[in-house]
Amino acid sequence: MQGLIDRLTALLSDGTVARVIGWKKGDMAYNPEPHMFETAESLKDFVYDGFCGANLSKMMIEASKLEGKTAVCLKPCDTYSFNQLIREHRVVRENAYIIGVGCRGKLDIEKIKKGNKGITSISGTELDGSDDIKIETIYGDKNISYKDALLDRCHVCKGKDHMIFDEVWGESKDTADQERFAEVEKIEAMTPEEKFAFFRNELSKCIRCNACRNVCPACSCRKCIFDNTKFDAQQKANVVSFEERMFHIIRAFHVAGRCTDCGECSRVCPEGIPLHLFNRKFIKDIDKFYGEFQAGKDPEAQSPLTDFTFEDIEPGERG
Amino acid sequence: MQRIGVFVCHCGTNIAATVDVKKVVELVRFEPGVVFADDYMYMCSEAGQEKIIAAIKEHDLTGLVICSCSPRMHEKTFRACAEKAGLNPYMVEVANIREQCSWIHKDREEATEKAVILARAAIAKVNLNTPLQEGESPVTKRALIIGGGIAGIQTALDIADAGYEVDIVEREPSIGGRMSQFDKTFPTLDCASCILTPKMVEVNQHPNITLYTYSEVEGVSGYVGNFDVKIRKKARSVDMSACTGCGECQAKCPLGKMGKIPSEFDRGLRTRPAIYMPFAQAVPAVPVIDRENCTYFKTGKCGVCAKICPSKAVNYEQEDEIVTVKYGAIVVATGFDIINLDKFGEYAYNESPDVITSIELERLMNASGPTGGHLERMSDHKQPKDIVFIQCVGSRCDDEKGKPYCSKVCCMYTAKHAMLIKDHWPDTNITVFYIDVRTPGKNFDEFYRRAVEQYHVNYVKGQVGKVIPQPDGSLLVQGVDLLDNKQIMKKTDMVVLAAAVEPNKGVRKIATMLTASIDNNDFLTEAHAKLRPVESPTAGIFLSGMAQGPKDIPETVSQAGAAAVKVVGLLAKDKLKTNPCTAKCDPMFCNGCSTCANVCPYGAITYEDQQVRGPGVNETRRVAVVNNALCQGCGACTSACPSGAMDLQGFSNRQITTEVDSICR
Amino acid sequence: MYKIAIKDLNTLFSKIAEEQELILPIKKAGQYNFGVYEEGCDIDGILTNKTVKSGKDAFFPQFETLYNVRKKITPADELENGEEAANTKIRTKLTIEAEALKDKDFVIFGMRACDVKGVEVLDQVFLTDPVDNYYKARREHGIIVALACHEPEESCFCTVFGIDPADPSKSKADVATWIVGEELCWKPITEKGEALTKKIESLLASADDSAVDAEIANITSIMDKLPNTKLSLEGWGKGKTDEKFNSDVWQKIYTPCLGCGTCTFVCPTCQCYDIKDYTTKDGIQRYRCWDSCMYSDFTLMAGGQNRTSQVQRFRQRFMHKLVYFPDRYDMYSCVGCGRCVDKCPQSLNIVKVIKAFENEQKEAGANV
Amino acid sequence: MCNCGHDSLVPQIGIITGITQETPDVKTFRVNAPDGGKLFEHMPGQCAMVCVPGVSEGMFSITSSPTNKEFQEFSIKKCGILTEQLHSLQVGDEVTVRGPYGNNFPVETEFKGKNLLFIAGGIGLAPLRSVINYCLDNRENYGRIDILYGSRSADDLVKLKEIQEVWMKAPNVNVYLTIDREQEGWDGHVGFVPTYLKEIGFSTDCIGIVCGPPIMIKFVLQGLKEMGFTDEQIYTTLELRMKCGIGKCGRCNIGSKFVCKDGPVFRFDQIDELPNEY
Repeated sequence: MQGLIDRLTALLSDGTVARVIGWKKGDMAYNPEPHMFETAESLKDFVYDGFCGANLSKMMIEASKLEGKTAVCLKPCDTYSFNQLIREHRVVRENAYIIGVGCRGKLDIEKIKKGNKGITSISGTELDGSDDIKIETIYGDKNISYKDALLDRCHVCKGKDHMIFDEVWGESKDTADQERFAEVEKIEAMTPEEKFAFFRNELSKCIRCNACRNVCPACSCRKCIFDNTKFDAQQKANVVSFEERMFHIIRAFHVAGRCTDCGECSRVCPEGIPLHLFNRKFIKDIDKFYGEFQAGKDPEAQSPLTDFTFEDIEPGERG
Repeated sequence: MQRIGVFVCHCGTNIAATVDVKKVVELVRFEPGVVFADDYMYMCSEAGQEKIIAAIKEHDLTGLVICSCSPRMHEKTFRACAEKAGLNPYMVEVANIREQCSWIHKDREEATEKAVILARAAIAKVNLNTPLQEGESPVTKRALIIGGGIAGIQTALDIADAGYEVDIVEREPSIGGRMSQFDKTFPTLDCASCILTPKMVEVNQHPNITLYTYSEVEGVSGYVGNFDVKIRKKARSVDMSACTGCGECQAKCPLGKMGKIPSEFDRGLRTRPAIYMPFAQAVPAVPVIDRENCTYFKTGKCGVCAKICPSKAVNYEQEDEIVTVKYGAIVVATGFDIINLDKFGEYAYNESPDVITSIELERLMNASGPTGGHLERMSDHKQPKDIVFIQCVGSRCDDEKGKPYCSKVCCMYTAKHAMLIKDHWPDTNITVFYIDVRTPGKNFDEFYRRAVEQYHVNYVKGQVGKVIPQPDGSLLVQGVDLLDNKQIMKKTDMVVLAAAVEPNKGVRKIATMLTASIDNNDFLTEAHAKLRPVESPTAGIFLSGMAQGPKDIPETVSQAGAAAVKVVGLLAKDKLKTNPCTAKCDPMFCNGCSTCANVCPYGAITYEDQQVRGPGVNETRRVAVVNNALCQGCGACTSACPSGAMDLQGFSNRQITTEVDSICR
Repeated sequence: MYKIAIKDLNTLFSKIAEEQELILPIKKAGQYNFGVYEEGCDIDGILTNKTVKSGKDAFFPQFETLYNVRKKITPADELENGEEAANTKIRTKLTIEAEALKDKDFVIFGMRACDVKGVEVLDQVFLTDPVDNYYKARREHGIIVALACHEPEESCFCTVFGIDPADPSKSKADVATWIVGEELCWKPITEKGEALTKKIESLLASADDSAVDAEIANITSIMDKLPNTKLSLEGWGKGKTDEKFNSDVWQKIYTPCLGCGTCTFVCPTCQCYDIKDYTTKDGIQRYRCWDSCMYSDFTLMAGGQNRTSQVQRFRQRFMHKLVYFPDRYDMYSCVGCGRCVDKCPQSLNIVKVIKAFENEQKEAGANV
Repeated sequence: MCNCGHDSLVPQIGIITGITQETPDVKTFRVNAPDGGKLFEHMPGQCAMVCVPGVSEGMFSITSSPTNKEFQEFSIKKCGILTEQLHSLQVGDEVTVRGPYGNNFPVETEFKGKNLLFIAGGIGLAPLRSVINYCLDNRENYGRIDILYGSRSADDLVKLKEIQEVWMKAPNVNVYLTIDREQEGWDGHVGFVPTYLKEIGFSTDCIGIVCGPPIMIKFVLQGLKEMGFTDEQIYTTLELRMKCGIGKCGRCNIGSKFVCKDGPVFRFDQIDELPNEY
């Protein structure tokens, strides 16, 4: 990590970049926060470890409007989001200096906390850390394997390659050890009643905090239609239970074909709703109906849902 | 809130027999905004319209809802009526209580309830309507015809005769198209070139017509009244102004004698030199050098044509030239070809030279054709004594290898071929295998009956399963006679296949450039199959000839005329009214993400950096801008826009959700 | 003091639920949240796990109807004599049907001392003039059975606000309970608590008051070891508006804030609400729902004012908790429950805010 | 504080008994209880929540004076979804009203016996009209009254008829009207309110009461201070987004003060103490 800090310090000092978007040390063992560092001196608080799960690409929407270049630390999966934002003209590539940071999967603190209350320190979570992490709590210490504490999304890792970068720091690892669409298939296999019950159970927990939307790099609208008084979609609570489901379904439609499957929605949901399932179902269907497509892989590629082509079948025709 | 008048039409008994019109009036009277409601026997009639106008004035109405037939029928009528009374025409909504209600319901109560619901939705929408103003755009008084076959020629002549300038772009070295390949035409049996050549000459000499032969349309931008078209004039390697068309070069071209280059015009039944005119009557009568095959272009050696050309017209240095021309209207007359028969191996087309297509037969019977008009087998140059015609090869075909449609012309030209052959060689035995014989057309059935009754052509209802070339040079035809319900095994000398027609391969590219829609078979789609058959849904694009669907020559010529009239009607206008129901971007909410531009089929959306001011916002940012003249109001952008910044005027998101809400209420 | 074996809790709960609504933490789709007890609901682990949302919903639900407006459209010719029909032919008459107030008792089990303190904060807002009757009715009918913390977590810092998580009998609860070994100790505090206890007495055994002393001592010592319980509130509170409002620390720390409402919705004291209309088939339903000062449209007016930037909204929330509320009601409106610490998607929270100001002060001190 | 029955959040039905088109975008609505009479009693400067059910609810200042015993009036400018709906209503239509909310101008305390200077711009006259009419109806309690009122154009002057026929004719009242730009048929003063204020040059022996667009308030305040007015001598009324009207929903606070409950009327020295967030 010191190597990364040194490199960032050099970039700031020689004027290559005017600021750095990275993670700042938290006040606990596991809560670093996304941060914009503006001085070399402030980088002393920079941290990069297993808890730096946040996808920083969305912060570049605002940062790329600022004077000068911004260095941004992106993990392999974050670079897909960045590419998608380029495609949608939401970030200016030239104003970004992308440090592709290595990744060996990110940790799910909720998994660690299960049975480990009163955590005082966690060690071994750095990129070059051990296969086991050591958890110290006021109720006792424990070792668990890094792999067992991974975020669910890391088990379907899209790969260790950065899709876009100016330089790469650190080794990455493809942590995929599960079938990407296995969860979706499990739901597809349910009867309609079971599906309905499953989603009702999950979505009834929704508190409409909008964290999923606000963290989502595809939800980059200046003004979300759900916040816009111009439309009657604006709701902060669910008058009827129909709406709590509609919010997430409409959101899934809005990001369809643009969602890179970064998994931030599920990571931030305070109620642990597996929101990524909606998006992943869409991805699976798009793959099936339009051919394999990974949003954010190539910003120049045609997108199956939002690019008109003359090969598109006219309505009412066979095919 | 609007002051809305609701007018419910009986449409005689069309509506009133199923919908309780009086009850609809009573129920909608209490909808928000409604201040007046009435019914009448025929709302679209003079008297009905007077009623509307009177009510607008008396009740100070600001919006109208007409519950009547489909808006396709009378929306224009009622809008004009509102305008007469001083109301903006876009403050009128039509609730379709006929096609979508009275005609499809039997139960009076149900139909009445639905009529009320439809009226409510329209009322809810009118409450949110705002007056819209039509814009204006100028018209370039010049038309472009893509394709120089009989369809293009006729359209061009009609437009040019009306006094407007017309350009024809033809891909081949000469105009004339398919018709120039034909021998005789049905049902009159007059000679195709005798009636076509004068038209070709007329085109060439018409002061209002410019020909771009051996040229292709490369790009189209703009919109109705104002198209910019890029035309690539491919290098002929022959100076058009110097060439006298003497033909020396063709005669002396060494490749001509080697017989290696099949003639496209003669469907490969003979060969041509590398410098050539496709046929004798070609217009313009200027040869081109086929650079792919020309020895000079391949090796830098030869140069015979340049040396012998008396007028020094051959120019190897010539380059493709691109011109950009402005047009007000574009006619697509790209014509047809016959399908590739590779998938129909059972007919042995690729195996035996004596299995030919009808178009090849046309060339074989043509006096200027490869055999000088003498019908002979290509294998042994013997005159066939027995000929089998197979109909519907690839037409009316359910599976993937053929086409689902009827090619329309085959029944007639086969009868023509049979009679022509019998005329020349009466003892030829002719059998025609057919599914149905289709002869709807003036004098068509009489023509067909002549073949059967006078010429004793043997028509067999049934399909041919296989054609097997025999060692003795004959062909064995295995078929079935459905009427007699028996297998047929028949030896014959020649098999003629009535291969299905299909749109010219180039039409897909052209349609893409023009944003004109095509159907699954690549035929161009009409704006309305019945009421607007020669117009494309894209404004300013017109359809002529086979590009729109199978048709024979008289039909092609009449459609060409119809397209010409539509073009003239457009060019006669100095300004065009633009549809105000176009998309509009609210820069406050626009993300600048380009999604709308990516889904727009008309290229109507561009992006520009704009100063955006609003509550809490004052910055320059990338926002979508809609070109109102290009926008067709299809709404693709409004549904693709994630933030709801794009709205279709007259059909805004709010208006539509309000309609839905009021229906679901 | 009474006690009941923890394994018999289900019996206790169904006994309580027989007579009145019982609200308690329920495990649903992997998360713990307060909900209405029904036969067969999952109460596994509810005694030791923190709920995602506090129990404030029981008194101030996320969504509640205030009243319904019915519209009656009357044709002009049917209007009563003397009623003016104006220039329209019809008139809309409105009637208002207020939503009935809560009129039945209910029990809420399992609130912690911090949650109960949260209710006390809500009381300040809703029970001062003009009284919010919807809230008041629920408050009067609600019987709070508080549960002493058994395994405080590292995010907890209620003691900073003078709350004793080990002894809920010091809170405004009606009944205090403790987990002692395999038993739950039960101590009624108020009259309401006594009455409830009476109803279930048959299931309880009596216990000595001293039974819980060891547990209280244990929890107190655990609290001492937790990282955030040493937090200092110096410089916050009444009258600190100028000093804190104008600090440049806000600008330095707010950037990660997503402007989502997670912290406000899991908070036991956040009480901002919105009032909205919902058009139904037969009228208009006017409801109130939780709102969040973090949302960009919270204060937005047609002219664009005010609190237009996220830093202003971020500042508002913490100023409200730590300065404005003390100014107005003489108490902090943070209870140190740690939910925002656990749940903020960006790991930003009130503890970090307080620490950031503390550091700033230290650095400023060092520079002088 | 409020005389609603069930709860302060439940409104009463108000019936519109009169509508006056004041300017192209301002209408004054007269509201009565369904069975006649006033909905409630109020003091000058207080507001009420007026709602078109199904659309939304908004806080509007009560324009009529409490001395009017027959009805309440609201002068409302068309500027958003709610106000547009209000403008489309007709006499006989019903709305819902709750209130009165907030504090009032201290007409019975600080203002009593003093000279008063009212300075208003555009629709800013709406809250001041209530005070002016209250003072005129209790003329003996107040000293000299100066009214300086300006608008974009002559057509945008609200309540012009009342100004000309009542206020201008009242004893010891001076009315100064101005419009921003020259206009045909206008022979009065032309120029912005703050400029006109300096031109007239009022003496400081009075209380200033200011209401109008924020930019006007800013420059009027500057002008008054240059003339020697102190913060304690100047009052205004603030407006922020409000939902509940009773200091609970959490929107309209400036620091620890709620505009709906502790305001909307503030003396400038009180505003100075608040954080700059309005």
